[in-house]
Amino acid sequence: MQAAALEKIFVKGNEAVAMAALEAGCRCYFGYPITPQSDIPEYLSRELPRRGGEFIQAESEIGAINMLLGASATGVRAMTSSSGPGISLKQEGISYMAGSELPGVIVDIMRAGPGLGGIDASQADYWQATRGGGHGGYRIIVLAPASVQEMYDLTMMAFDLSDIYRIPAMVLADSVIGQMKESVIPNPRPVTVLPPKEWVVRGREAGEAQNVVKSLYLGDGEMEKFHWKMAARYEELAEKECRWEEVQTADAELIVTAFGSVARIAKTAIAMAREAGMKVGLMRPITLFPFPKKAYAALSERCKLFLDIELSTGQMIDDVRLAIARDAEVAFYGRPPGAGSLPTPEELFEQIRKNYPTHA
Amino acid sequence: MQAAALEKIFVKGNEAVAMAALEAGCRCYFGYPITPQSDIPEYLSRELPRRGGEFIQAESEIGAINMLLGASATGVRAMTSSSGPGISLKQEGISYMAGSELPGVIVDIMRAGPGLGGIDASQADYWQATRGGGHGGYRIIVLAPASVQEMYDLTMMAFDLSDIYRIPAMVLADSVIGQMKESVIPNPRPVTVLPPKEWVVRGREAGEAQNVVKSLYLGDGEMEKFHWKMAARYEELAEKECRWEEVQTADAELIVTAFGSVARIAKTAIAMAREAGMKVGLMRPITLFPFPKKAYAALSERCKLFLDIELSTGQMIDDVRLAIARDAEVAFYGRPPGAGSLPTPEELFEQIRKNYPTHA
Amino acid sequence: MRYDVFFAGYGGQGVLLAGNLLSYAAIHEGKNVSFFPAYGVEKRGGAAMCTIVFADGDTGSPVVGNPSVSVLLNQLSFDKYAAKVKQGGICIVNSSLVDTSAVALPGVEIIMVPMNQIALDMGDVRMVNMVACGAYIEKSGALLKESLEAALKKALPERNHKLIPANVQAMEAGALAARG
Amino acid sequence: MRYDVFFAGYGGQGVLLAGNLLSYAAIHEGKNVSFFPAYGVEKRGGAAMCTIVFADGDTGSPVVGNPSVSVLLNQLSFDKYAAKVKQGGICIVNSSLVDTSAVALPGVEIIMVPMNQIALDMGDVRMVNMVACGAYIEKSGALLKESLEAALKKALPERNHKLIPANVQAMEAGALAARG
Amino acid sequence: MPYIVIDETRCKGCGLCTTGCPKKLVALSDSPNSLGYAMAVFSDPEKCTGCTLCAQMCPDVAITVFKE
Amino acid sequence: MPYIVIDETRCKGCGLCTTGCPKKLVALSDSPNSLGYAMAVFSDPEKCTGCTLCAQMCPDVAITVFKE
Amino acid sequence: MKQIFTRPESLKDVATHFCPGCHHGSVHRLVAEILDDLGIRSQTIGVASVGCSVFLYGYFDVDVIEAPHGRAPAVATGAKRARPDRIIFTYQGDGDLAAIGMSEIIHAANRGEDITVIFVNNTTYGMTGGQMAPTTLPGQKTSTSPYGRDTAKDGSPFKMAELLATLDGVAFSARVALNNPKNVLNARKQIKTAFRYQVEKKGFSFVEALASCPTNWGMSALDANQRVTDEMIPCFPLAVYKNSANL
Amino acid sequence: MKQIFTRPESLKDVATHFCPGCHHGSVHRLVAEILDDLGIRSQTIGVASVGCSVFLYGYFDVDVIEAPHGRAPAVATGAKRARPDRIIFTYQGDGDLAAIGMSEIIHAANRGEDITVIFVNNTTYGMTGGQMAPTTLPGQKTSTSPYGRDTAKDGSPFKMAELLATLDGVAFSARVALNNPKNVLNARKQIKTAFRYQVEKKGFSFVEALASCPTNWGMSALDANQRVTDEMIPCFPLAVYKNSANL
Ligand SMILES: Cc1ncc(C[n+]2csc(CCOP(=O)(O)OP(=O)(O)O)c2C)c(N)n1
Ligand SMILES: Cc1ncc(C[n+]2csc(CCOP(=O)(O)OP(=O)(O)O)c2C)c(N)n1
Ligand code: SF4
Ligand code: SF4
Ligand code: SF4
Ligand code: SF4
Repeated sequence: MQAAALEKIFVKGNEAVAMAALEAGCRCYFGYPITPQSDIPEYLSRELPRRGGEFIQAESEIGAINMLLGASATGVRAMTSSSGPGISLKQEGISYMAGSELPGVIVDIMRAGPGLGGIDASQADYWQATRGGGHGGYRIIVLAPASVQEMYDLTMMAFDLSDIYRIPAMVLADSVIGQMKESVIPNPRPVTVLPPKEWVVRGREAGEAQNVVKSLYLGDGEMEKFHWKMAARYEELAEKECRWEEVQTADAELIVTAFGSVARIAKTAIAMAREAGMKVGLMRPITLFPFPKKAYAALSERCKLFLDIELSTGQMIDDVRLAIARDAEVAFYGRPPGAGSLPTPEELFEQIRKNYPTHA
Repeated sequence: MQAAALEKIFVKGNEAVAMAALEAGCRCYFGYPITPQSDIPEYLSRELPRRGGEFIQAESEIGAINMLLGASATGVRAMTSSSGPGISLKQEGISYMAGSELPGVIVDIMRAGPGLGGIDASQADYWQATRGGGHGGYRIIVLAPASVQEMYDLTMMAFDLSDIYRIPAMVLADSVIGQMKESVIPNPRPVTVLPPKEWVVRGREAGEAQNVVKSLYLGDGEMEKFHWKMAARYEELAEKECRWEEVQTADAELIVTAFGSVARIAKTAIAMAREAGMKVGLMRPITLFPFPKKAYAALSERCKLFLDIELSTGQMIDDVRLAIARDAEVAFYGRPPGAGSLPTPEELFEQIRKNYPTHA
Repeated sequence: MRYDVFFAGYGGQGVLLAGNLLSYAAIHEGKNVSFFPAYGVEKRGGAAMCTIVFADGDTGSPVVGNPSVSVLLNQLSFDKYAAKVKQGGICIVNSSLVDTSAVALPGVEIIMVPMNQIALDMGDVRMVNMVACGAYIEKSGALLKESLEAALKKALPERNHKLIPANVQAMEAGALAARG
Repeated sequence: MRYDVFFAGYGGQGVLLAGNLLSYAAIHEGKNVSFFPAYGVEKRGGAAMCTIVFADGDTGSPVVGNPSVSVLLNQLSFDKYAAKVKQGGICIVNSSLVDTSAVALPGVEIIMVPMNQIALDMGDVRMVNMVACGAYIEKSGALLKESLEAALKKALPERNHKLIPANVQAMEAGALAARG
Repeated sequence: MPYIVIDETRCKGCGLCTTGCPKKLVALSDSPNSLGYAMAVFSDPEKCTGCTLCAQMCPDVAITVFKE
Repeated sequence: MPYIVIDETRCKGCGLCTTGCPKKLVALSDSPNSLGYAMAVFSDPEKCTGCTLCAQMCPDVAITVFKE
Repeated sequence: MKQIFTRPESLKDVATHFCPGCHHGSVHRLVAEILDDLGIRSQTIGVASVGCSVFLYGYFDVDVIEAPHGRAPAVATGAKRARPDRIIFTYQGDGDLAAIGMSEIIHAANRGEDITVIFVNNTTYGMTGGQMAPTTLPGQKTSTSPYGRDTAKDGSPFKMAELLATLDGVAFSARVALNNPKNVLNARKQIKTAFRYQVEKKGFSFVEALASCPTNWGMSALDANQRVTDEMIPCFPLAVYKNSANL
Repeated sequence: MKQIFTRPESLKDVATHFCPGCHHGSVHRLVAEILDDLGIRSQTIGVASVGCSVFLYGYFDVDVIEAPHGRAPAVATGAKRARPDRIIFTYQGDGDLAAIGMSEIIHAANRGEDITVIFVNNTTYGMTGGQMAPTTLPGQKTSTSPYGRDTAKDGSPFKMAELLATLDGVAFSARVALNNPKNVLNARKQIKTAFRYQVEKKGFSFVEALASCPTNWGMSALDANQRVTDEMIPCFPLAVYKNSANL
């Protein structure tokens, strides 16, 4: 691997996203300031113009998502990023992009909500991201990094998956992952075979077919066909693109499941539990949509007890419940954080201890 | 009952919503035109000014939801209505209202999406409505009428529930229910004991406590406390306010489950099935949030096979799966409609026949 | 009893008013009614349809896949919807505008009523929908003529009440034509 | 080995720079590092904190509930975070600003370093964070002084490299003071 | 001699062309075309100057103007 | 004689008051207050006219002006 | 015999869904003619908005992006920045541009995006059935102003051509009408100038076209056309409000 | 001895979180004084926006609604229509009012809502760390315009007081500054006039206050104050742009 030869860099999660976007060939960025993601536009406002790209601080998140729609329709790689309230404002645009089968990358560095909330870590946008906060029934690809390296790698992957499946892709992280710094290998853009973008608007010479990017389906049965086509595409995604990380699940009697920063915290808690002689493992979904259902199902054949931990009062838990075998159980520990308060490994260890099965 | 004395009126579903709002004491309406719900603002633009109320055609759906927020903060009953794209644009405002514990009624007459989609019947906003399309993790009350009478009655109930629980309430219907006309008994506003609105902004005399309507939680542990408080309130809702309709479930060997217009179509299909000797029943959730989990659980103790039918590729089905006993099964028939195409009773009967258990 | 009827035509033919009228008539007879309108993609000038279901009890589905009676006012509607009429059902056709020769509808009674002609003869082609209503009540026996008369008062704005006698005449002419 | 250290102080004390410095030093030694900053409600002038975890393998949790070493630069931080130090851990305190007398920390080694004083003596109170870093490496033995010197080159912008010798001296003074 | 041709299948009978012609050569007919619209008709062709003003007014580009 | 009182606990040492006083009676001190800010101090009280211009400039309403 | 007036090439040879006498058709034709005139059809990307003109792709023989309601200027901005060598125009109604899309049009104009905006002002929401628009005339009855637009509560009609002309980023702004041949010919001229601004990369250009909506005004096409003369033009004066490069 | 200058009653006796020298404090004080002067504190409802002034409720002794970013004019509209007897003011930053909230301010102004808008223009996004705002000066470096605002791509700064004054619905519009005592006293006067418009139910009133943001300008408070004089006022002239009732 040539990656090994690359010098590691020490950067913030948000910066890694911006760097990866550049490496992935992102030509246009459109965004609006909001904490805790403003490092992304700030970085790109410096770097994109230098590389012949376009950076626009849009008038609003609505402006930004629709600029993304317009740029993406011409076939360039483009991206936007925001947090809570801004992501809500983008929902109409995301729905239009989904309805128009447009690729495009949306980064959500979650903050605590609802409403103005606070800038602390939170995972409360899980439903919004995985179920479509917008109208009309669609799904987008959702990737959940748990390290700065993954912020980098998954952002690049988001561009690829989005282009391949013609579905908007979201990188969903919380402010811990966005604000923390780690050493990162700035991997080169992966060699991916991308389908030609034959659908882009481009202006065209006489005789070339008209391309139209739209989400209006008025023909007889057209709308229904669109929905089943997309349902099949989601199936294909589920088949091919599920990603997850398992840690010490082989002999586990309790499997902690968590995504993003919580999974990181849980890892240390699990290490503590192992030291204390408990057989505990970790199941961390990396793709939240497609959700790695089969992997959960397989795990639940062996291990019958899961402990789902989220920085919310519980959202992913429904997906876990729907994925696991019917005789498996899910315990829950929810921790919607507030100002300066985050769960600690010690705290999660306590939860593991409490839930660990005692065999009579 | 005095209701019996009232003369029936023959009105559109959308008009019934507007009339019920007036009867419920709605003082302010804020909206933006969108098919297939424009009858609501049109009706209220005539009637509200006559009754000393305020009608504003806002500059946008974002304007409208925020006017609702402002009006509701002063304590008056107020409402907005929209469809698909407009409801998406309201998500930030809804999240703020939820975060500020503001009541308020939002009507979504669903259209087919995503994107611009079409104005045909659809139930694809189920997830958006029940999971919070906005950021930050909150729930709103969601009522799903299946007749014009229910458009009337549930709209009134939405105002009451919203005031009692300080949670925004949504009336979620599709264009069949919105556009169809039926005879309706214009029931008088129910006598409900409402909690005093001690939290409203009102201007105040010296010495009176300051009231602040906000969703900013920056105190130590404040945000977490807010979330658990709301989680408890959602529990209370689930305990007290679940509503549903069961038809011929007592002896059913197959229970069709559907909401809104589909449930109506299914009723006729079930009648056909019964005529054909099949023991088929209907479970129709009226409150989509709180979802009547216990009722499903109870049914599934007796009947092990459900057939979920939705005007989408499947959203409520997850809630059904999560609610029923582990040994019960859910079959699915999804029908995301398009231009002029709706499932018919004959079509649903065919699905019932196909799924009806054949006892070996 | 549960009755259902499907009306279809193009924009200007008064399909929705006809549906409303039947609805009011059914209400007049103490029935529960559901009236479900639908438009083609283009609201203006495009197709207009409605389904009316009325019953003593629950009306059930507002959507009907195979109507017991369909009243089809133009060729497009006939081509698209005639075949949906239920076995044993009735298809009332505006023979002024519709050529039925290309289609066979076994098990369905086809009633040809030259609605435009009749309406024109009565003095106003816009009364096509009234002729159609008359034909419907005649063939279905689902509603009384008196109920329709009462319904006209409800469905028409006050200022048009002077037209009621003409409309009633058009209905009667429709009924007569349907009787064959 | 997996090391963790928690730094806290108020806005102007260079807490985040100290954390960055330790991170670069650890990277210099080939470790994996996670550096997690946090701010109080008010970004400006409010509290500043950071947690640094470094390890040969996986760094695991970037959040640490009970740090092995905490470096607390002002009273508020001490009052809020001293009690969190792990049993058997070390609490390095800026004794120029912190009065520890009200608190007992059984099982924790408290190291008092008059950081402001030392920094002032070195000529610039802003070097408090360097003094703190020196104290940390001295007591933890987690990183080499040379690594910190190398880190300074990375963490400081080019134009400030001339300050490196002074910073190194401040670190050494901090180390000396911590040695006691 | 200049003349105009009105496309039957496009004319919606709005009559705007009739306001455009300085010579009043275009008028609405009484009988509807296949779309049900009372169509515009061209009369007195010999007076047509080919000024195209009728066509300028037609929102449906139903008029073609011919001239030497 | 008019005079001003500067609230130690509110002064953030921005110095805007020093630009307001026509007599230059307000200046920033060298030593920080409890908030760590170099606080404004009032000198030469006998020259104060009670014009309130220093107070008008203070964004933190830290100055109270007294006058007969 | 030569055809001296015929359908422009950039306009597909199909019937439109517009109501009889609707000026949308006229504006479509003029824009298409200009694309032909300037020989830019093959470079052009249209951005459709939500309103009666939503089927732009069905009529213009150019590639088209369909923007969400009101967002066409943002969509066009994204497209133009991504493909600065293309000619990008938006086509928007008054509800679209002056109500829900106010922010997007003002900001795109202020940034001086190199795009051309065709704004069709018919004082109502056509597609949704005749509700009050930001440009509805004082006193005008619509389905949501049943007692007539009350300027005390609903405000006065927006004069977008004037308003945008005040922004530095705007290079060209004009208001035209389609109610008589003279105005049509002038409209053609202004639309051409607007596109020339873009061709010459001279900045944001804007044309507001006063248009009739016979259907929602509840009038015959001829009466509606007359209303443009009698009521609209007096309120919305026809003029070139800015022509910064004197093209 | 009498206190001839002291904290207004409508301003709570607490320290603010504003940075040293930030003019938000000055504007807060002036608004509070006017509420005292006019004796309307007990009738007043404030509408806070998202920005450094988000803690309005912590400082003003009035009831407060916190609006989403940019939406304060819509929130105020809802509140005013529901309680027309109350005095409603919004307090908004330039990012809030002129970027994300452009549509809401223009439409509320055009409707002539009987509210008072206090607009604090500090040419940057204070709370989020100094990004470019719609009012950032040409050439000004910010965290998202690292090479300086480029009017060719980013547009020119919006002059909101002038822009809004062009709308019929606006009764009063003025721009003030807080950079010297004279301007402070004038600011007080204009803010008072603005509230009097509302008290007398005379329509929408707007005051734009030029303000410093020493922190995000990377300047000392004194230098920042000076920048208001040297750079801001020349670009944003202080004036009363509209005073329709001559109050
Ligand atoms: C977000 C959103 N809100 C509302 C609508 C519904 N809608 C469709 S077209 C339209 C207005 C059309 O009016 P206008 O822009 O004036 O164009 P016209 O039809 O008159 O040409 C509206 C409100 C929508 N599609 N999306
Ligand atoms: C929808 C949304 N987008 C972005 C933000 C983040 N945000 C908070 S304050 C602010 C801008 C503040 O700037 P300004 O309005 O100029 O006020 P100032 O802080 O300078 O007083 C932004 C963008 C938000 N809270 N909500
Ligand atoms: S071309 Fe001129 S003269 Fe001829 S019909 Fe048309 S308008 Fe009249
Ligand atoms: S203007 Fe065109 S559509 Fe209208 S009547 Fe004349 S030819 Fe027909
Ligand atoms: S509704 Fe109005 S704008 Fe729309 S096509 Fe018809 S006339 Fe034209
Ligand atoms: S960041 Fe700027 S606007 Fe905000 S409080 Fe500090 S100086 Fe004032």
